[in-house]
Amino acid sequence: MTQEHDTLEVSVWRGDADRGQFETHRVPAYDNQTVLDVVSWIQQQVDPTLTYRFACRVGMCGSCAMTVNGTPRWTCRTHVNKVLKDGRLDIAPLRNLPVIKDLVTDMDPFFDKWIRAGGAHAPSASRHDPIVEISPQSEGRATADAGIECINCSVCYAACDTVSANPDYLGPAALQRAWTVVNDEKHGDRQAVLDTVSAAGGCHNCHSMGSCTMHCPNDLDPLGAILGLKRATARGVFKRRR
Amino acid sequence: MRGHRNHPLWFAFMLHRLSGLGLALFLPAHFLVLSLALSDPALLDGFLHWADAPLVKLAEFGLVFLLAVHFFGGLRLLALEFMPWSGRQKSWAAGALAGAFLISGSFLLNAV
Amino acid sequence: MLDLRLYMLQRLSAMLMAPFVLVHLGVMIYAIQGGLSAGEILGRTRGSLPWFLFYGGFVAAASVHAAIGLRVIAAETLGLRGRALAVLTWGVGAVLLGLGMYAVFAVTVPA
Amino acid sequence: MTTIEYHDTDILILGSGGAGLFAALHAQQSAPPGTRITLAVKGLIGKCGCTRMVQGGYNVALGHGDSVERHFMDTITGGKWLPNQDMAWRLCETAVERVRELENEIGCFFDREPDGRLHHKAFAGQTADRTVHKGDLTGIEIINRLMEQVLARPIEKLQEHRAIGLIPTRDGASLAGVLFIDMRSGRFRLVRAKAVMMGTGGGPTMYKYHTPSGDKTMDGLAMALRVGLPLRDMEMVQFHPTGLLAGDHTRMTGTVLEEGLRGAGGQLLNARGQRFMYDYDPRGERATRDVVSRGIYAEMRKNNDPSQVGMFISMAHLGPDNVRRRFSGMVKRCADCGFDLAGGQVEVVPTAHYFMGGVVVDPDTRTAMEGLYVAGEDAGGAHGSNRLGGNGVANSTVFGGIAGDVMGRDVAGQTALRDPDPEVLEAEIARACHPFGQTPGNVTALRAELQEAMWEDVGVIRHAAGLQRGLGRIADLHEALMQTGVSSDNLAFNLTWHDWLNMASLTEISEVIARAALTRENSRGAHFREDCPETGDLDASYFTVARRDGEELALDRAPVEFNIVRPGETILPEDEPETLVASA
Ligand SMILES: Cc1cc2nc3c(=O)[nH]c(=O)nc-3n(C[C@H](O)[C@H](O)[C@H](O)COP(=O)(O)OP(=O)(O)OC[C@H]3O[C@@H](n4cnc5c(N)ncnc54)[C@H](O)[C@@H]3O)c2cc1C
Ligand code: HEM
Ligand code: SF4
Ligand code: F3S
Ligand code: FES
Repeated sequence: MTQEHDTLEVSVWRGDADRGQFETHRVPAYDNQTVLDVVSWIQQQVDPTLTYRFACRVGMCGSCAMTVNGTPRWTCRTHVNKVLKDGRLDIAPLRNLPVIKDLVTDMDPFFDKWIRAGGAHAPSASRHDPIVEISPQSEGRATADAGIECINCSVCYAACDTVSANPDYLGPAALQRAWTVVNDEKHGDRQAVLDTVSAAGGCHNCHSMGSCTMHCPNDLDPLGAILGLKRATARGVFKRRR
Repeated sequence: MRGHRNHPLWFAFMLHRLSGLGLALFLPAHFLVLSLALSDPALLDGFLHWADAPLVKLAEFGLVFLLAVHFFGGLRLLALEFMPWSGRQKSWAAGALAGAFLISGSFLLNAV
Repeated sequence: MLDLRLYMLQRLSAMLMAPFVLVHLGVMIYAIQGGLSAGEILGRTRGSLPWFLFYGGFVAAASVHAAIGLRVIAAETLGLRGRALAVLTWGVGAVLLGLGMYAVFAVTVPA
Repeated sequence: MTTIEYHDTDILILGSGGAGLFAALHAQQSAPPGTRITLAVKGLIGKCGCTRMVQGGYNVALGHGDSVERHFMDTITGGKWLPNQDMAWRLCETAVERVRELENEIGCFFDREPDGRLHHKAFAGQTADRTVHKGDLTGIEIINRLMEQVLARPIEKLQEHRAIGLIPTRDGASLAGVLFIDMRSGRFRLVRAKAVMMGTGGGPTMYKYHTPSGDKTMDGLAMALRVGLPLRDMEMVQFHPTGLLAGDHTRMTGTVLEEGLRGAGGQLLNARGQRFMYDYDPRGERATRDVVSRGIYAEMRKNNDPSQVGMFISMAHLGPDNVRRRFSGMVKRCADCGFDLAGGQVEVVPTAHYFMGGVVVDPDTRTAMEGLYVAGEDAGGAHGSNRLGGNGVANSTVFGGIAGDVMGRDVAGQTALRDPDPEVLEAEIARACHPFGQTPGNVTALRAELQEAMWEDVGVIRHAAGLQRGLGRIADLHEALMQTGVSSDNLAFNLTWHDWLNMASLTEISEVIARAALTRENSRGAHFREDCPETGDLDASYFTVARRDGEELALDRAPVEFNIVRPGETILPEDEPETLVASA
């Protein structure tokens, strides 16, 4: 692979919840270099107090997401060449979450909503019961499986303008989890989840802007999941009337 | 910057919101004008003639365009939300815009 | 902002409006040929119960729909919440319904 | 000079891998109502830790004619007769209940056969199809579901709290609490608790190539060592044969290319494009991890070309499209750093993967210190010299749950918190603050040197002279670290300070690994001595025990107790076939 630039011009955001600014560094360019490697290089070689987060470096833990050249993405699996613009990178913390320091955000609100949306399984059996036989091809299971590989990285959450406009909105990842749960026949109280996502802050606030599906690094489709929830809850309205 | 918005579905959303907002703001004015029929029919006629002016024509074209955009955009959303998920939303978004141009275009052609 | 109830109201009103808008647009495109005049409009609509029902329904649905739509926009872009939001929603709905029904009467009630 | 914040709880759990999360849940179920439970973790709950990285799956005897006895026998023979047999039995027995709990109560969904029954796959070294999984992202499914359960319960969270010292009572007999750095603020926090479970996982990242990410640094074992607890099997480092090699400057280097690639027929080639594994083992590329790792390592030594270090894995002969379909995750991962796994060749090296050694515990997770429980990869004994693929998550979830149950019961009778030894507390703080008194330097460079030393001298193939040399290098690096400083201007979320502390843990444990490797004068499982290549007398099997007393590190051998089965015997009924795996 040929390298167009032997150094990269990288601006990283430094600051805390209240204020901050970009600081620019020149970073040596290599083949096989990810954005996380660039950030690490800056911390390890020139700026020891630069703060960022990672915990797997292979796209499994969902802790390394940042805003790179204006777009939220995981950094550990983003090859620099994929995002480089004129030899430059702008790296900032994720949107829609409080900044703790530099490139690190507080992800608690994201997980609070995950739980609030009904993300935790409610059992219908115990450890003393046999494992339920479920055909992997059954419609419910296939639908549940579609969203199961979410690594809760918050990229979709950061991409969604409804989240920024409405702090109560549960957001794409939590709602996608709710849709998975609603389709899981092992779950003990699926109606309760449908009721939760029907309340203020729930799935009906989504404007289908699709930035979530667009940016999910795992090619998941939260928009589709939310549409599923909308359909299921709307169907519920007619059913209950009858 | 703001790269996360750079895709058709987001533009479709923004177009829908702006058109909805435009329509909602226009609606009271529209109603007031029509109400003239009761209170002052002559003024209504005057207004309608005035509406022949090119600038106003353009504004009217804009309104019909807004309605058409919002209508097709709305249909797109309703289809998305109430019909089994197709996953072909980009084509829906494009289709909505094309339909809107078609309708407002024919309106404009008729008007001039 | 939106719970299931408001959402359904907005979507149902939108569905209701769909045929209204089509007809309305059709009439507009047809009527505009040769220019608009008050007489022409009124001649068509005055004393017609179908047109009264048509535009009456249209106005009612549009009021509900737009009130909820503006509610969402106000909440999301102006940060309105709670009572202010409720007042706005109902206010917009009432104003639109009032003005709209007045206009409907104006064009459909026999002179 | 330093201020400490104090905090009290009843049950404190370190780590949020399979062990930590299960401990929290089970403690919550078994402790008396009103018991305060706190989960403290170096990163974010559920996100950090190796359990999340589990790809292959979870070993459990739940079908296909498999039995707990068979799982147990595989674990013992796989561990070359070194495992603690009570622990291994407990592991295999409880895994059955644990997987049912994961499915039925926690909400995991493991892959099914078309008819709806659990799907089991075969991992190398096993005599039954026994590994349940969720695609090749089993760990994410397990940890996400567990994390949800923990987050939904009234369990106190101390996230980005790094444990730096176990603080005993004055008499040293019991644990009083744990000293942390609240990473976000940079301040010290002492958390006292009646019972503490340590589940900080392994992470042998002192090797040049490693599968766990660099934030895992053996802190738990280093803490246990400093507080005088015995560690066993410390020479046993498992290498995964196929780690990605993408250069020193990228964190992607060392990450796993999954075992299934070789299983499916992937070929290993040397720099001249020749297959070599048949020179080392009749099973070729399909031999067990330790054998393939040694094969690659030996070939690398022969090659000895600094410009072209690793060997190559080649899949193209299986049809690029086929490879893309079957291993989409792996193909994408390689593509993201510029390699074509489906059609081309990808450079690979053996990569440090799992740590079999750990704190000496009993099957109830109790340690020699009252109030301290250890489970998961931090605990030694269940695997002996080699961990079977799929026994890692089983181990952490089984014993984490047991620890939770046991702690819940133990705290019931205990009313008072214990008082920490102020001297130990002060010493631990001084240790952590040590770099502030030195001139700032490059910790990353030191770590790279340590990784080089461990890889060369204490790595896949060992011998006494190399181990001695390694010990010298480790000591020098420890000295260098003590002279390398970190600026204390801004300690809030100061990663460089944590890099220093990471390096401190790694050097402490590296020394133990090298010493234990010298102590074991034979070759078993993951430990291979060129100068003592024989297995040694199985009936006289011993395990190594390391213990620190002041500055002294003492290494001993202790006999393995064959209290369930003796070498050469089996507990399987006589008419049982040797293996149930069709293709074996
Ligand atoms: C890439 C990879 C693939 C694997 N695949 C498999 C597989 O297919 N099957 C299998 O059975 N096993 C597999 N394993 C092994 C398995 O993941 C581990 O053995 C097991 O999950 C360890 O669980 P644990 O709870 O002990 O530790 P971990 O899951 O590692 O959790 C440790 C926790 O402690 C925290 N911690 C660490 N230090 C501190 C500190 N100082 N203070 C506070 N908290 C701290 C960490 O942040 C983390 O939350 C794999 C491992 C890796 C790395
Ligand atoms: C047949 C015609 C119409 C259809 C099918 C329709 C459909 C819709 C739909 C589905 C939405 C929800 C969009 C979202 O949540 O993002 C919406 C929003 C809206 N509509 Fe309509 N609508 C129609 C007519 C109108 C009219 C006539 C008006 C104005 C008077 C209007 C004003 C609005 C407004 C203000 C919004 C809010 C936009 C937003 O939330 O971003 N609509 N419309
Ligand atoms: S849906 Fe995708 S983008 Fe959103 S949290 Fe999950 S993995 Fe990340
Ligand atoms: S971006 Fe947001 S608005 Fe809906 S479709 Fe995705 S959640
Ligand atoms: S570091 Fe784990 S997803 Fe990037």
